Amino acid sequence: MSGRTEGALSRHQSQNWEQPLPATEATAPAPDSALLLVEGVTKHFAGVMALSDVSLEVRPGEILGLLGENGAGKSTLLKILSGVMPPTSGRIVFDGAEFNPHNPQDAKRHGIVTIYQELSLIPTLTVAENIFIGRAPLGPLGLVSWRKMEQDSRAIIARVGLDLDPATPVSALSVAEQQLVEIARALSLQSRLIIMDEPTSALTETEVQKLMSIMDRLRRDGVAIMFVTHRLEEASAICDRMTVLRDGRLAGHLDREGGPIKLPKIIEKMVGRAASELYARPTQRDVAGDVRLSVRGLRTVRDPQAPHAIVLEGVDLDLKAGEILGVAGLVGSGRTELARAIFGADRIAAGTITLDGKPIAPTSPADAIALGIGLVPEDRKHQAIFAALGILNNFSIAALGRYSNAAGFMAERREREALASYRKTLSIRMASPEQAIEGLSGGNQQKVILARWLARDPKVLIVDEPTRGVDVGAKAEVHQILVQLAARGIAIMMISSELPEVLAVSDRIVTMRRGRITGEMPGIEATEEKLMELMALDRKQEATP
Amino acid sequence: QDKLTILGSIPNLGFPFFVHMLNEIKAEAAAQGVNLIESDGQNSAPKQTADIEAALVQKVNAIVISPLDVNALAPAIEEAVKAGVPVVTIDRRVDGVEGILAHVGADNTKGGEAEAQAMVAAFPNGAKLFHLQGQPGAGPAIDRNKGVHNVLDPLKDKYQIIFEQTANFARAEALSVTEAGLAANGKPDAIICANDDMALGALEACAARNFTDVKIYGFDALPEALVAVRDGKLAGTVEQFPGEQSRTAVQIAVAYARDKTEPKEKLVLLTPIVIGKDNLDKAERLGETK
Amino acid sequence: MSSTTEQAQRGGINVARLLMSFGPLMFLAVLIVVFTVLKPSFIDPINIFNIMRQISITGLIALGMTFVILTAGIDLSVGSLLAFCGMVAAVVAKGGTANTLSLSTSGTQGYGWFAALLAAVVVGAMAGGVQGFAITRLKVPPFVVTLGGLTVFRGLTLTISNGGPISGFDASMRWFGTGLIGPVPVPAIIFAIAAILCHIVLRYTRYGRAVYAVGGNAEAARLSGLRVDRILISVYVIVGFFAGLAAFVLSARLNSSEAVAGIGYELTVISAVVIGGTSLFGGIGSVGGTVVGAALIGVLQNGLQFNNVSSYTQSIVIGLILILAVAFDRWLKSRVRR
Amino acid sequence: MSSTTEQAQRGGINVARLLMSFGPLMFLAVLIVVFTVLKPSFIDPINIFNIMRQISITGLIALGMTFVILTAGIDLSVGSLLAFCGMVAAVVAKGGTANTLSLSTSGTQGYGWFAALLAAVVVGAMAGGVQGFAITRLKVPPFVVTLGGLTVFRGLTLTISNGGPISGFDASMRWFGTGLIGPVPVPAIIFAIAAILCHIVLRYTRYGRAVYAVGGNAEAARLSGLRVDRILISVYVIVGFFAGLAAFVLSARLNSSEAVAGIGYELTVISAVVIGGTSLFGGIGSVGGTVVGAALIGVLQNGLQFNNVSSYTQSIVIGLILILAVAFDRWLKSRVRR
Ligand SMILES: Nc1ncnc2c1ncn2[C@@H]1O[C@H](COP(=O)(O)OP(=O)(O)OP(=O)(O)O)[C@@H](O)[C@H]1O
Ligand SMILES: Nc1ncnc2c1ncn2[C@@H]1O[C@H](COP(=O)(O)OP(=O)(O)OP(=O)(O)O)[C@@H](O)[C@H]1O
Ligand SMILES: [Mg+2]
Ligand SMILES: [Mg+2]
Repeated sequence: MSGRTEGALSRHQSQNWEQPLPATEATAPAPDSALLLVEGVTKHFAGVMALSDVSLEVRPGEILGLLGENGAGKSTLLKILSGVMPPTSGRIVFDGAEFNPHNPQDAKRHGIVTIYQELSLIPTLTVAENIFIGRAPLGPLGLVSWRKMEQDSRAIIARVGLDLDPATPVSALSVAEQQLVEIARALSLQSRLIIMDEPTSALTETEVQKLMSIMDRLRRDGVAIMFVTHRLEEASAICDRMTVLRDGRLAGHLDREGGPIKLPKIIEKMVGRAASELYARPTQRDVAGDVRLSVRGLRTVRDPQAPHAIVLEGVDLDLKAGEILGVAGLVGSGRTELARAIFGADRIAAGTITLDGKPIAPTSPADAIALGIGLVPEDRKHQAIFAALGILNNFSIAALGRYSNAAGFMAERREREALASYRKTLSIRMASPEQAIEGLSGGNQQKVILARWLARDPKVLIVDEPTRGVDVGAKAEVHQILVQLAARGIAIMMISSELPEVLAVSDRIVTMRRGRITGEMPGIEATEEKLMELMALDRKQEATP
Repeated sequence: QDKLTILGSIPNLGFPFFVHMLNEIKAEAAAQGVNLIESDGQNSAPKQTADIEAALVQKVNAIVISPLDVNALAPAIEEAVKAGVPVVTIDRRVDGVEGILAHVGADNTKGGEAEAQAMVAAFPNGAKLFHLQGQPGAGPAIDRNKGVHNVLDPLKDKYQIIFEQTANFARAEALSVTEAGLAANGKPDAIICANDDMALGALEACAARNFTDVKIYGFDALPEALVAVRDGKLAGTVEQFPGEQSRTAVQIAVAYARDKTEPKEKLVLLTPIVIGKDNLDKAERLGETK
Repeated sequence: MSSTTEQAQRGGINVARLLMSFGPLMFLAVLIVVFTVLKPSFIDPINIFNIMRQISITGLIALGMTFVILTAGIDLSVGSLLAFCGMVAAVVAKGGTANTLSLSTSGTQGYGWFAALLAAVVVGAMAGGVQGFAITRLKVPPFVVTLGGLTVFRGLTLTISNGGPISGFDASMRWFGTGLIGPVPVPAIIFAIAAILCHIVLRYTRYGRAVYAVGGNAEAARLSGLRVDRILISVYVIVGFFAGLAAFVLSARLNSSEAVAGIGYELTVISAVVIGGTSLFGGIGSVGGTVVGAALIGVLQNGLQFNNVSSYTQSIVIGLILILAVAFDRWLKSRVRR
Repeated sequence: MSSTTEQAQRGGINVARLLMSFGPLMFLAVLIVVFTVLKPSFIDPINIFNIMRQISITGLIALGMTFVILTAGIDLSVGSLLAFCGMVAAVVAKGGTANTLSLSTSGTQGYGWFAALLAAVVVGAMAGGVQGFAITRLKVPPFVVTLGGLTVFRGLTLTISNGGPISGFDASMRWFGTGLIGPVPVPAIIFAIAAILCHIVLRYTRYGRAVYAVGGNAEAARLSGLRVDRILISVYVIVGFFAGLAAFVLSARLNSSEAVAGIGYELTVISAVVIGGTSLFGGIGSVGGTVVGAALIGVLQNGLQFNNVSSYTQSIVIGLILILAVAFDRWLKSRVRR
């Protein structure tokens, strides 16, 4: 078993921060008695068949990868297991007994802990309270002991490498930090089965490695894990077995036979045909464009509402027409801050921005957009999507002026035609323009947001984590789209926490750390190792800030 | 010698009837050369109670009050009496509190009776009626309603109330309620209303249907109603002499506060009358209608 | 709301399907049938027109309130603002506060109905604008600002008129409250036109799209380049405008502007909007729903009065039916596929 | 609110810092100083106790409302429910509705104050529970359910008492409204104890933290294993309980239960909570804030009355100051680092 573990982590050995793990195989229960059995589970939503006759099993002390394209039914299955919703039919056996959780509490009682895809923290409460929700430690008199709660949570979040004041409200955290808090919370619960629905989608390499070593240790302690991710390298590195779903049906099981499960095998199961190379390395394209956007000495102010936010400490940057500039960095390196500052969404303290040689000073997104800058924000749910509105309204909202006449009336036919054409070029899978955008899979939502900006025909397009939660197929499509846009002369700045993605599409890459640019290189020369070095926090520096 | 200070408290300055009352209190206080603290109960017994409590802290020399509710204001008035402050009540009489200096009033129940009797006199052979009541639960609404029923209930056979609804003392509501009543029941012979605002609203509803011969009775003798009575649009309105009540009450209170002059009568009851076209001159506020 | 009524508004949906999909409309239909069975004269044109005239005042304000609530805001000041605008209109129409008493239509030295109307809607819109400004610039929640407005405007109204009404307008002004065009009351026509305009604005204009977007997700709207603050201010201007218009019509109808007008209207108006399916959390709703909501309340009140139900019982029945109408709608929505 | 006052509640913060960080409290302090300078007798213990007694009624309800608003709910029915519970208490205390008139304290055949109190709070809590049930099971928004409740409970109250008041309770009951313990009025003591208990419950119990969680994000709370529906129902039970308690104290104070009691209280109560920094969108707020909010309103009303400001001007000033107090708070928060 230890050999297997080494294999799983071999990719990460060089940066493994954890102490060498003691071998604990003696305590692991027999691996072949299933902890969880799912038999013929089917789930209908009004009209939609989300799951059809799915069966699988999870054994104690193993990590089962659950894979599939967007909308394949992964989250639905996990929600059924964690008591959020009942199956339409089918049987679940947990620990040898029939298991029908009526609500999340039921599942929790049985030792099933879930990290949901949509973050389920309470934004108004502190980190400590979120970790201890419903089980706050009590002091004398049976009253909640805040001190103990905060002390304990400090230790709990430290396990995932977070160093935050536990009294910080969650609303002040970045998405990545929230994700880590959620993981930390799940790990702190007594559990026999941990369900993780895309826990890594907001994380960068370092945190992912941290998480993987924790998962590995849990595995040795006999805890079973179900793990969903669209980053197949991760899955391949850590999973003992995989179950693949396609269109709500079981597409097959994959077993690690000696070595990690190979990516092409996974992709073939997922999409039903052999996959070509996943990430095409960029061919050295001819980026002869002029400098479109130029940033000099950009600084931002500390917002009293978000005291932990990174501030930019003087950023210099050039972005050429027709190029894709990848921006890499760890969580909290200030990439999002940079994007927001250029876009006029945050206040700038000092520095100049020029667009096509003319100085600009956007004080609101509306200003920036009028100048020809677009931003696809990182937090799709809170910053991009109008959940209550249909796809059409979501699509045209940034370009209302283009699809309306001088009197202010919408030119709905033109609007629909435009959407129809983007639907084709971006291959957006949707039922009708009136469909609520919430009903789309993450990847398709993301494409609608991209279409929103394409409709404005921007000079500069900033995309922040453009493929978060997007499946391999759609991810490749999004990359394709970005490359095509650049070819049309749009200057693209792509922020991504997924290094393979940065490497795959960037013509040029800059790295950021603590609000500063720390390096730059052509995409063709970059490797993960080189980038990591420029991104990583210098430990000595960190010790003496 | 310091000027005397008295509290003048009325139930709700949102209504013209009480605005007039307070104005008269103000005028009389000025005439008597005393300071006046004004209090508006804002249609809330706790608010009027609070105003009395605040006045007691300020050591007023006397209190003239038209209580929003005779029961709910009793404790506050009792407190004032206990503190040795002379209290004169206007309009509504508070029972059960010992030591109130005097009461000057024209009972709302009597007013309601007068209103109904005026209608009876106009229709000796019986009539079909609408009755628009005031805000449910409010003191004057209860009393006026009682008065009307005191007279009409024994005469049920001749005088049928075919439509009885509240319009909350409000003109707009009276208009739509009357519209509904007219549509449902056709034209009545008379409409009895618990205040003038509602009477004027009912008047608009009748006018819109060209039912000009419906006899509409109001209550309070507001100038606007008096004009309507003069023009023959309203059949009558009940006059309770709020101005005279207020002035008399202030006089009694000030006289006692100055030199402990006991009032000649502890109970000054003015008889409410119905103002019709022929006795317009009896109306207290006729002067304001020129 | 949303999908179902929007479908309906795009036409081409049969009546039964429409009734089935939008609870309040079905409830409205049932109520009309029940009241007609109880008393056939309920459905007489004269009574129907009565109802239309009655709902036109709160209905007009409810149209404006729809905009506000679509942005996840609220306006509690509308009742007081109505009184204030009505008083302003009266002062303009009569040329001062002094001549409060003459019911005669002759001899007024005022500035005529047009000036009065203009004054009412301009003052209403400006008052709304000031509140919108406080909401967006001072960052005070709409609930607080307009609750403040509720007491401030009432105080101002009472101050202008010293508590009394201002009455007696000329025939040309009164026409807006009491006139008929054919058999149809003018206020009902004004309401119908306003409702259609609002529907068009919300459904077919750029501005309407922006209102929904701001209510759906203000942060996403800002990041999509909408001037969120301006849009927020504009909806309070709109509801203020409608409060002014309603005030003018009400004054014309009553031949009087009263200081106590509009007390409690905020709740009636908000009920109409919410019963009509507009979400208090913004982004979802429609003018059609609001019209149905206003009609439901109007029919209930009129129908109960029509049957001379005691006012105590009326309160109880109205409260229960409002809850049931919405509960029924939720139940339909949870069953019917959207 | 939130962090700042919570810090304060955790103790150990100096007064100046506290004042600086929570706008309404600072405003309250300034108002007290201003009123005292204008008229030194303002600060007489008698007057202070008057104010405390005056705010105790709406204050009690506001405590319960804090729970409701923390869950992003609202309860518009509290004023009517107060009247209803008061009437129930009166019927129990007097042994029937018949003897409505006797103010004499002797010869009542009722069941005594304890039964009256019990009846008031149980009926209030049950009424709240029914509304909570409609909200969670019928999925009708709180605004609609409690707006329905507002008219239903008023109608029931009027039906019970046939419109009139029920008056005249015995001395032991009246003590709860008019009694003193030392120099302190009993209602103020009841309010203080209730506020402390609520503070402890919200801040230091798992239940209290669950209330915050549900308001912060109901779906996330459900996924975290909280019984969201039960918690939602419970907050309406709590506010109902407090409406009952307030009704009992009010009846004892006025020696009378009126059918028109509590009209408009919903807005006063919600103001107190919102001015105290509790967000209408849930999840943020505190009992301390609510107490300050209630005190701010009480001091304003009393102080203006004390200085004989005309009632119309009072309305205007109160409205403006409420807005300013909250605006000032927002401004402080946008400046001061948390
Ligand atoms: N509440 C719901 N109502 C209706 N349809 C739903 C609902 N939840 C999910 N679906 C549908 O069920 C299908 C499966 O969705 P699910 O969220 O399980 O996919 P997934 O595999 O987790 O995708 P992703 O990788 O994008 O997270 C999709 O077609 C989705 O639109
Ligand atoms: N919209 C925002 N408003 C306020 N603070 C923010 C916002 N977005 C990010 N932050 C703050 O910035 C910090 C993270 O910085 P930022 O998001 O710029 O880094 P990043 O390099 O983009 O990393 P990430 O991978 O987390 O996006 C967090 O601590 C968070 O508090
Ligand atoms: Mg999923
Ligand atoms: Mg980021």
